[in-house]
Amino acid sequence: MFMAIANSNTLNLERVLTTLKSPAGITISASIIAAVLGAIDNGFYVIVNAIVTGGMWALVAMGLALVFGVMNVVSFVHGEFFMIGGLTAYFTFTPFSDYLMGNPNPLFEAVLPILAMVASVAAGVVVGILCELIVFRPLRNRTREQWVMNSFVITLGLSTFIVNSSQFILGTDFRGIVSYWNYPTLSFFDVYVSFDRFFVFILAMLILSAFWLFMRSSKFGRAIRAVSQDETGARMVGININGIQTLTLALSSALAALAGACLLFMYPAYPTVGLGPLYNSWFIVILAGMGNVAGAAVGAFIVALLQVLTTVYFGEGWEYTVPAACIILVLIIRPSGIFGSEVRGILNQ
Amino acid sequence: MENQLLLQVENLDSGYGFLQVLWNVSLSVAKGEYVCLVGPNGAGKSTFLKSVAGLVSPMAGRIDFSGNSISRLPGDKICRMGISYISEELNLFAGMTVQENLAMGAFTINDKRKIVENQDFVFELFPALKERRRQLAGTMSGGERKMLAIGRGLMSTPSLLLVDEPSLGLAPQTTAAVFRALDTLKQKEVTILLVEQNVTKTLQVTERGYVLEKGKIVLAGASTDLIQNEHVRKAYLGI
Amino acid sequence: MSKRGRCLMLVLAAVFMGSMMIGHAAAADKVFKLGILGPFTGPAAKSGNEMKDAATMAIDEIGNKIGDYKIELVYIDDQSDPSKGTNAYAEAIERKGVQAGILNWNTAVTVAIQPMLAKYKVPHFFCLGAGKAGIDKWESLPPEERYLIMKGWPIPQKLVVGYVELLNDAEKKKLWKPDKKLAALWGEDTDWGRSLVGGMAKGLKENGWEIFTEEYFDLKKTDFYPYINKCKQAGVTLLAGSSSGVASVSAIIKQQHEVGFKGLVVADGLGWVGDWYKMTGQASDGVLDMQPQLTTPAQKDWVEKFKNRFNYDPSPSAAGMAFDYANFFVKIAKRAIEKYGELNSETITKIGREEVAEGKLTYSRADGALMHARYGTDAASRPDPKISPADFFFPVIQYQKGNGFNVFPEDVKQAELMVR
Amino acid sequence: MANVQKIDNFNGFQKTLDAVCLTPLGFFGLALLAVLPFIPPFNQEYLIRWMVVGLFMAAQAVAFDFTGGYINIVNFGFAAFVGLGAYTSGILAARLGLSPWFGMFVGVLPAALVGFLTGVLTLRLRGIFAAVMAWFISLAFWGLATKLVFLTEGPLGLNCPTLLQTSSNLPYFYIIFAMFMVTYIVLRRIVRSHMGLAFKAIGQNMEAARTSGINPTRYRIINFTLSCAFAGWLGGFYAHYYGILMPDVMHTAKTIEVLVVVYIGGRASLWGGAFAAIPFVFAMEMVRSVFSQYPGLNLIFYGLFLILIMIYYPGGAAQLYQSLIERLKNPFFLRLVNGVISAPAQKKIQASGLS
Repeated sequence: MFMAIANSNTLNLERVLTTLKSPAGITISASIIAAVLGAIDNGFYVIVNAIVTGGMWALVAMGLALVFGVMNVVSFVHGEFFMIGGLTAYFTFTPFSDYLMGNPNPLFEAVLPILAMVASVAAGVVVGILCELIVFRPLRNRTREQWVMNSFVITLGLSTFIVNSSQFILGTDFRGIVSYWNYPTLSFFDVYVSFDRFFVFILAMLILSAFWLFMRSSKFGRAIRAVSQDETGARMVGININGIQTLTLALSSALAALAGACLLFMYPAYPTVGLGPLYNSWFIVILAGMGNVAGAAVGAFIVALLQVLTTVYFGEGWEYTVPAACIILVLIIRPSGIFGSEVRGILNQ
Repeated sequence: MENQLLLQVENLDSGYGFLQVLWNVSLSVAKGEYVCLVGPNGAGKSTFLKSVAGLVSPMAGRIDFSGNSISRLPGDKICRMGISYISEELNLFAGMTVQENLAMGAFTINDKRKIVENQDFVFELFPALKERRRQLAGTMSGGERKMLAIGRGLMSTPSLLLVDEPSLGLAPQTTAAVFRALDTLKQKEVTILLVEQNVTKTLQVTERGYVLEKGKIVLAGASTDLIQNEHVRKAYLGI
Repeated sequence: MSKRGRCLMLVLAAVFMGSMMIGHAAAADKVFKLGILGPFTGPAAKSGNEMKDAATMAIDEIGNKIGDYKIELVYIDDQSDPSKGTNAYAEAIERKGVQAGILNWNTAVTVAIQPMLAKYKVPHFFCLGAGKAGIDKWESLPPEERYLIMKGWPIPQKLVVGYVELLNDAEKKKLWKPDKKLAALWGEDTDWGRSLVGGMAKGLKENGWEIFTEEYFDLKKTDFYPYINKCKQAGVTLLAGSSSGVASVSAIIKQQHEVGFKGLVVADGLGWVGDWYKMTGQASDGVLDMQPQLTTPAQKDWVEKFKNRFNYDPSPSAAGMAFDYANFFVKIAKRAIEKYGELNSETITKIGREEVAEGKLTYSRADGALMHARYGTDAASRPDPKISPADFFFPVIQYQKGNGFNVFPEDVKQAELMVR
Repeated sequence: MANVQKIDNFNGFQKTLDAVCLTPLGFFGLALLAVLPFIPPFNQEYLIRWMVVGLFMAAQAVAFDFTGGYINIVNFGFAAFVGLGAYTSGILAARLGLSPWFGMFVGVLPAALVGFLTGVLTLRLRGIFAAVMAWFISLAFWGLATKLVFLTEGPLGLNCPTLLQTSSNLPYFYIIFAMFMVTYIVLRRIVRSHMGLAFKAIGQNMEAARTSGINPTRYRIINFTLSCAFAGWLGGFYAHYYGILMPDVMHTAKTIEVLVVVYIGGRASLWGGAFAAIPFVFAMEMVRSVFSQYPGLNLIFYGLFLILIMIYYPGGAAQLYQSLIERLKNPFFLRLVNGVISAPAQKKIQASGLS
């Protein structure tokens, strides 16, 4: 649907109306109305929290949607990339941060968190490439039969392996930080957002836009989309499938690792930290439509809003049950998700 | 055939897993030729093209292209060597626009000017595509999709075009348009290997032909001869 | 399958069968095997490993010997799962010859192992799984089948009265006059969180507090912005709760600070983990907790030793108490040798029932107890430890700059309660 | 199966085997298992306990594979159905004093009902949607079990009365052995019947099945409901064996445990998962026990093992077995592994072309 809007130069009324009447339009409008009503009832924080949290989840969920769409892997190891990102950021940030305690340097203080994030992106890329080369490629070369389930079980194995290796090597410590920046909390309309959260939100938006541009206009971004839409066709036009798969996994794990690094102030890195982000992103991906990357970005905000409203009206601890029930309802009406699934061919498996 | 051989297939055995489809198939295409491979449904024509295009790995035999063996190469490498395969299923990128599909066809080309040139050529060949350049490939009609597939295949400046069943499922007028386009390509000295079930039409337009039955080549020769052949007339032309 | 494959299979099968047989002969004489039960993997692994390390350190310090018995520790990983825990424990008893066990974390495991203990007649001490279900199970067993001699942690309801008394006291002394007595309660959704916060709610209600909301969340949850905002909007003046997950408890402390919550914050369980200040920073200033502090020279010594060996800050509750309890067990074992001349399940059970459960044998500061004045139980409180300022006791503390100061009760007070 | 011997006149033994759907080899294996608790070294309590766990896993694997292997729908919420049965039975026993023996059967009802509703809602669609939906339903039920404390005690743990007043594992071994056999025989007989042929057809190619006059949705719903019903029944055993229920019994991790066993055993065989379960549980426990000084190492091995087996032997034990018996030439062995099949059954198989 977003493609359709993006592709139409003339945005006429009729088209707007059709868009509004489509399931996606209805869901988005309903979400906006729900957000506004919630905000009127409870305060502006409902909207702010939904947007800020949604931006963070979008990073994780997009990677998951990408892996599903391009590689047809139902990944349960995505949360571990999140953890690896958090760990890398922690080990990059803390020593320098401790050093800065003794030797204050405002410029370095401002830049250091960004360095930590860059480091974790690098770590994510490396881990993604390793996973592809050591695990997924041998399986792909061996057999493509029952690929979805085989690769799914492999990701379960990978996840167990990474979680427990990390615990074995680094222990069970919670490796967290107080905050990246010691800047004052921002406030507007009686809503307070720490600088960290604000920065992470802006960063998430930037990455989302960059990613969007990359996927739409760059040669390799297009190639990734091509592989997800028709793998044989992609091979026919000379795209190296193995290369694209590697690129995809590297990108997706880098996104997850970046999210892990960005959220270190909220999600300290410890072996099993990845489960929450993993479940959340699966919620998003399924709600938005399996493998629909752009949909996942929008879905992230919807799920975040659902969870905020759940906390407000049902209380803590219902954040799986109530959204799960809502998603069940959506899926009953529209099984392929709100924005539809772009992935073809493998869904029968 | 004093012409230089572009594609030479010798004693090819091919198939899927345990299921062998082709037995000892030999075929050659010279530069600039317009050759067809005809035969009934299930004879293995598509499997043959897929084997050449590197989408199915051959069990035995040789496939040489411009003097290099390509029988063990993956599909993308073969495409880079200059073979364009237009499959029966078309394998278009349904979520991309016509223009994006064409751009993907030129994935192997880095020269921007060359891409524009090729695209202009395709639009010239199929003016309908130009009008619909912003439309999503998945929303187009069968004929347009077929044209797009051929157009996409041409974008990589191939020296050999493998076309699988261009007339399948098309209205007669559209079929005619597709064949006209192939004819134009022939004029421009593009080498074409065409696979078809529509034997009459095919033999009328091509120069040389092979007849494939049950995975084996049963006849070969100039198209004009084949069309006169007793077996061909009985089995395919219903005469 | 290739020949090599077949050989491999045969070898594997042989190894498998062999290893089943070997277990039998493992128990040599004059060796005593002590099981350390806890969740060493999975979501509660942090606490489990602290207990494991502390107990290991305690037994190492006595040279792995009690009398002329060599002590071997057997770690039993329950993975926070009652069925897996019971399987692992049963195997440890039968195959590895574990003769007694100490510690544990989850109440469900506390419940599930009790019938199994009775079956093997193996005594177990000091379960830290605090929930009431553990006691219910204990009471449902006939006395001769109660092989859980003493728990390590009383049911949380018994402890939380401290907070309520502090609030009453503060009001009386005009230290704090809340605009309205409206409390929001939170807790991890486990036996621990539910019993403790449930007890808190009861105590607060009895003292004129209105409960705005009482909510329980997943142990891993770290996003509390909506919850805190909601409470703030409603004019809540007391934000109280408990979680043993340092990620969630530090998140709640940081986020209430960020959101600008005004009032008193109780975060019971922050002290469960040693290095919490690294994660909360100054947001923890003014937060109330009920955890023993590591402040005396002896305690600081111990922290130093622990850090040197395991490279992390031990928590007073998980590591500290596990250390004390391991030493308490050593005392029990010594007593068993002294009285019966032998160290085995039977003598330890006897000592446990005759002396520990009756309150005759305790472990106190004089013996080297680090965290509490005296560990012990008696007929009135068993299997829970006895609570009183002279025994097992938690003062209410308030954190300032990463240190806790006792603010209640009066006789141990180090600082006056401060309210933002 | 390839080398089926056709015999019209059965002796009693063969008739029995045919009725319980076992090959002679399978029969001897099970007979051995039945007396195993008396054979050293397996007569130790902890090993019997492991066998109970293994058999419970085996029975679950059979019920899981009945759906996953035959109609190609991975029930990703399987544990929730087990948990539904367990909680129903546990609550009835703990709150109303209903006998656990009876409660176990009552537990079938909610599991089957929820399974049926899930099926009605999703099974007209492609498999992956049913899997996803089942997952969400399991999450919802897991949340409910956690939150409805007045009913389930939530994470405080529901104390359920045990089936027997004994602390010996041996009676439980035979109870779960019997439950496993019932699960296996019932589901195996269904798989062998006309309905089973329909399942296989649907699993292999839904469109083809539809064109040949099978109503896929109906058969899939029947299949799914049956599998869930058995899951609920087995849940009752869990509740009254361990005596305590926590919401985590419904957790996705529990589904994954079963799924892994089924995949290691080999899909679409029913016996593969069951065969793999006990050795798997034993191996896991052994590794854990041997490396108990290094907690977590066992799980590292587990992860590695899973990756390797999926890359290099995705067909699992059943694939291994098939490749082994294909080489058998000796008629005695052939008979041992293939057994005999009744003439009507033989005819059916030939007619369906699905041999």
